Amino acid sequence: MVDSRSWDWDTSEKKIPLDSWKAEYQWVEEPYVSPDGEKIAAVVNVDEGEFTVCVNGRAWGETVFDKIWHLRFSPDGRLTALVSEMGEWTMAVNGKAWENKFGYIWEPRFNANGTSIAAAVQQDMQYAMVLNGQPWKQTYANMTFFALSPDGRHTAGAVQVESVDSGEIHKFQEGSFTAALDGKPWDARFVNVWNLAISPEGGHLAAEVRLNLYDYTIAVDGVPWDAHYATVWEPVFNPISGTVVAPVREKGMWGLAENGNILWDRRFFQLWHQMFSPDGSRLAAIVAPSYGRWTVAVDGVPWSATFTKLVTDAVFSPDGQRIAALAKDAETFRVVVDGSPWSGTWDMAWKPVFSPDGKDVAAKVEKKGQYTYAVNDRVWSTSCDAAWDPIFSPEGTHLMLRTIEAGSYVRRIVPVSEIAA
Amino acid sequence: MAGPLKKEKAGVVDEGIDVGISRLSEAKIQSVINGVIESETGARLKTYVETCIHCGLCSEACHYYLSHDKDPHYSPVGKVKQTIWEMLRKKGRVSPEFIRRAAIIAHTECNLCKRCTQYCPFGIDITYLMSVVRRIIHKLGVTPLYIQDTAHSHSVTMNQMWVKGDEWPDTLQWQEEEARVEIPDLRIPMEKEGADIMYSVIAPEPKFQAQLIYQAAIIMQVAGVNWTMPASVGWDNSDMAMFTGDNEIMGRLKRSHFETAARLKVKKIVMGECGHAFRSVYDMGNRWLGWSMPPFTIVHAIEFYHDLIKEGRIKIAKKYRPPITLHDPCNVVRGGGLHEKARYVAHALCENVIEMHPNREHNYCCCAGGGVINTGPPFKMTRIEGNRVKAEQLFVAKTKGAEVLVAPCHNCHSGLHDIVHHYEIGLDIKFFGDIIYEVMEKPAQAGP
Amino acid sequence: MRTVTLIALPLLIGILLAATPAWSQEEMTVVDNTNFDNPQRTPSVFVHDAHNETAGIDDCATCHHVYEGGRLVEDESSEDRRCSECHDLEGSDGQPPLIKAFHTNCKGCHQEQKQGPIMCGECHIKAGIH
Amino acid sequence: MHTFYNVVSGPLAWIAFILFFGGSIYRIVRMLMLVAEKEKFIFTYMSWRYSLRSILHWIIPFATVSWRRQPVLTVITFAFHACLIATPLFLLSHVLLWDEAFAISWWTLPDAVADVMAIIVILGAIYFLARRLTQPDVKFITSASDFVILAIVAAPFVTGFLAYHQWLSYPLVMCLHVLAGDIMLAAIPFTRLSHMLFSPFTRAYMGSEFGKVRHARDW
Repeated sequence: MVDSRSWDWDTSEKKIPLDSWKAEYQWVEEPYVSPDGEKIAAVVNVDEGEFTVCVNGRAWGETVFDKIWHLRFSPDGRLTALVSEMGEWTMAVNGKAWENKFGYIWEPRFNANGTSIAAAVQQDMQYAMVLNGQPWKQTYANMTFFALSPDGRHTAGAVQVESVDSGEIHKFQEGSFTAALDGKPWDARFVNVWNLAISPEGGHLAAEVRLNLYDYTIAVDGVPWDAHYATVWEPVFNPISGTVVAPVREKGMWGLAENGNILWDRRFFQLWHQMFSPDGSRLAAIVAPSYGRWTVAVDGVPWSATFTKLVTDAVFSPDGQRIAALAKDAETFRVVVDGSPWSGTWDMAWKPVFSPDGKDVAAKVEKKGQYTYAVNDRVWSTSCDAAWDPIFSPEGTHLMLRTIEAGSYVRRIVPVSEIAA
Repeated sequence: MAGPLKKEKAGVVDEGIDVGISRLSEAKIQSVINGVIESETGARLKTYVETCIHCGLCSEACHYYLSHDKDPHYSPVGKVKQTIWEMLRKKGRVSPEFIRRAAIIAHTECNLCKRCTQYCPFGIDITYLMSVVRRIIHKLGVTPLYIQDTAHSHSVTMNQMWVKGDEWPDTLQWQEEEARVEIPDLRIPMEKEGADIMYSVIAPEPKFQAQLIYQAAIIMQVAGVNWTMPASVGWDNSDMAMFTGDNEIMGRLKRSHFETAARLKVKKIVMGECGHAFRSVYDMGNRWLGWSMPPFTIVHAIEFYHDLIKEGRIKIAKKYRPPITLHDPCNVVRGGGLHEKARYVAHALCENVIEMHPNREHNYCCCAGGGVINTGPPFKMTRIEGNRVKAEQLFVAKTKGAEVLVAPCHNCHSGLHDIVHHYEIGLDIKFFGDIIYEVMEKPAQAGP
Repeated sequence: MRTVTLIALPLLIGILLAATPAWSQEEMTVVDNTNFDNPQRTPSVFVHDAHNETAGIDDCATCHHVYEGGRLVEDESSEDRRCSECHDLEGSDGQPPLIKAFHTNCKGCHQEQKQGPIMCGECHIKAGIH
Repeated sequence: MHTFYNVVSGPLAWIAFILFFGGSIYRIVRMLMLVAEKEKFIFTYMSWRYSLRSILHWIIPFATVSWRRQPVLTVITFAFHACLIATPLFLLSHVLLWDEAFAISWWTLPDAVADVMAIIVILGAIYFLARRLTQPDVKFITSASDFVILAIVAAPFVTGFLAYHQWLSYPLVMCLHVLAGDIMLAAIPFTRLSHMLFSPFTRAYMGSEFGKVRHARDW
């Protein structure tokens, strides 16, 4: 995780006016805000086919790019974007493009503490992963699913290693895909490979595989589990023990399997997004205990409250004791903590954020185009034109709220007690 | 009373079917059929089969039957008799040759358009019975080549056309650049989290019909819609796996679609003018995943245009002059009830709308849907000859003055193109988007 | 109209019976169905003396029973009265209605004796057949 | 003939009714259990409003496109089914038997009307038979069982008609009539005559799917 202790937690309010940007540029795209709240940036059009990024009112270095997209701050506060110059694409970090250029670059991703940036790249119709500017030595005719390890040192992709022409269905069914870790492919061949996971220490790679048109399982380091299933979902590594856990479908119902053995007694109409608590001791997943009803199951036991439309964005508290998630009924979202839905309903809600001690929960919420924050089911008094996720101070006493109000970006430090009961 | 097994026309060779058949044994056939019936079907199959009184009222519903001079082999219940009834009656002990015929019937002589269900006094869902046959055909590995290849594309790329990860965002940026000639500040916002809607299309759009994305972008921009398109998998809403009976891949595709919408924090999914994708997203894929209704409101292009026009967000500069006739696609009309909204849009856009009859929920199918057009060239004539009745219907509309045929569905569009061409009807075929793009008020053209 | 019929008909029949002692039981060939407004079937064939001879019935009360308060009165018979005097069409006063009384009386006995007609058409013989 | 009659109208009738009611309940319960076991999702989509909307349209002659497209069949099938159910239910002789056996009775049809209704059923059966033999799409899907169930349905009416008019050997025809009735009752739950039991359910399900989910008419 990123260390936020060095951030300014004392200044109660900082403002950056944004209205002048519009006058200065042809158009300004939607803004992004740094994790420490000090910077706000947007892709701006300088002139026909000329783009830059405006950061706190100033242009992003000297270079003007032909195209810029996917502007994002990394967790450690670096500003990144995918940029094109003279028909070549690469990643620009804080305004400076990587030296290596590619035919195309997409789906960038960061590890949690922001030390690494990875992306998929294509050069001369060959595909590879690029990590911090360095592409794999090996390239592949096709690459479909990508992963960056939690420590940021490894990348992986599902790659096609046998050439199969369109229409060669029987050759395809013999298996032309495998997974590659840091560019090095497994020996095994599969019909399909999806949703890769790299172990916390970075040495192992797990993926969903399809052995033929009908049998699915999880392969770890190229070795499929003995058990086969009607289908499977994404595997995850236990952060402590290193075992692999994945949802598996048998006889029309979903269960959870660990290294090929069924883990939970109970079966569900759906089961996915399984996640371990940070200490690896608890395991939760989003489940449908009955048809059309959704909730969270913790260690195999679903919450009694269920929801009709969607349960998403489940998250463990840092101490692993609590779980928050978002639930949707009809067209409204609610925050649910440990099975108890908050009273407030919203047109949209964002992933809940726990305080470091797990006692408080905050979430960005929206109704009728106005954004605000809810903390422990209490709503902040201000409504805003835009907002970013709330961030708890290291002691958990304050919240950093980043919003846009009346044409200005506002960074506030607000005592948690001001909003929460 | 069993009629003789209908002989296939010489020359229909499909590698998917032929190779699949060559690998079958009677034991394998039996175990697959009984396996599917025992573990994957229940009260519906049993009750439908036992309730059917063999009255033949569904015959008249089927365009194949009507187009083949009422040949009983093409009546819906006739197709059921030639497939699932026999499989059930013989407890799976059927020959590879029977399976070959069943594959051809289920995949190329039925569009799963559900019209027959509207003519059955008991509401027997013959489409469902045909889907069970397709599931068996899938499990036997006898699916026709072209559509099987499409299912493979879905499995690898999560889209229908083997569009690679880079090609999709690249195409959007290319269309964005093109459209900026017309509207300089136009954007196709990719990965814009928190937009109101996610716009999703089927892969043939970026692959062959990028101008549709261009037009959609212009419409969105002019209407001031807060929209986005994903740059990851999940952008494609199409689903041929649904039609090959590969339910596991169908579920995988739809999960990717819905979770992309969830990731982008959008409120609705708006989809292009495609019918089968609507069925997949609204009715089939969500169910397989455990959602009784889709987790996000699904807005088909017809409804989206309807709302934009009704709310005055797009204005019509000058109504479209050539008389049009409107085709009702099964998946959004019989499957989504959008026929009146389609008429509202048609009348709002065009000066003269000539109705075809029958219409609305009772319209004749295009004969391309249900994955039939996706079985490719070997079965092109099956589609065309199987829909003479549509040609006759179109011809009547033409004689009443129609010059343009509006078909708000990709499959219908392509299928009707073949019909119009083969029967020399002489109608231009357009999407609503084509006409809106043509007649809507747009900001003044950028200077030279 | 109905009340008139109800009063007039028994009167008429009574006068006829009194005036013509010759119209006696031995000439009876069908069950009198004149009480029914709109008989759906032909009158039941019933040759009184022949039937009783064949069936060995001596006691009139076997058929012409008398019930009081729901109990059969022993040693009393009712051949001097019309069945409909007790059994009206609707079956009031807890008595079986006339149709049911006839059916039960005839068919019930036939069933017990395992002899005699029990199916509709065996008694209600279509006109033109006999 | 006494014994024959008493058997068909006694124990056999009991068995027929037990099979009919018991079998009907069994079949429906089994079906619902099977739904609960394997296709529970179906319950999610059921709607009273759209079920009844659909059933109503289909039990009214000419209220659906399908009925309107087949006017002759529609007239015949509605007359056939209405008479098929009403005639035995409201026939005077049947009601009298109920009354004698269980002291229950209800409104009855004049015999002359019932006679016409029986003729309608018989003519309907002849029409269906002819349709099966001559209309190619129907002929194609016709199996031996279709003739058997048609015969099962026609037999009580043919024999009933003959018995009423006392043609041929009356006692024999009468006994056969009762036997035919027993057979038909017993056969309903266990042959495709069970469409009588299941069609309200299939109709309701499709009506619900079309109305509630697809926002379209299913008629």
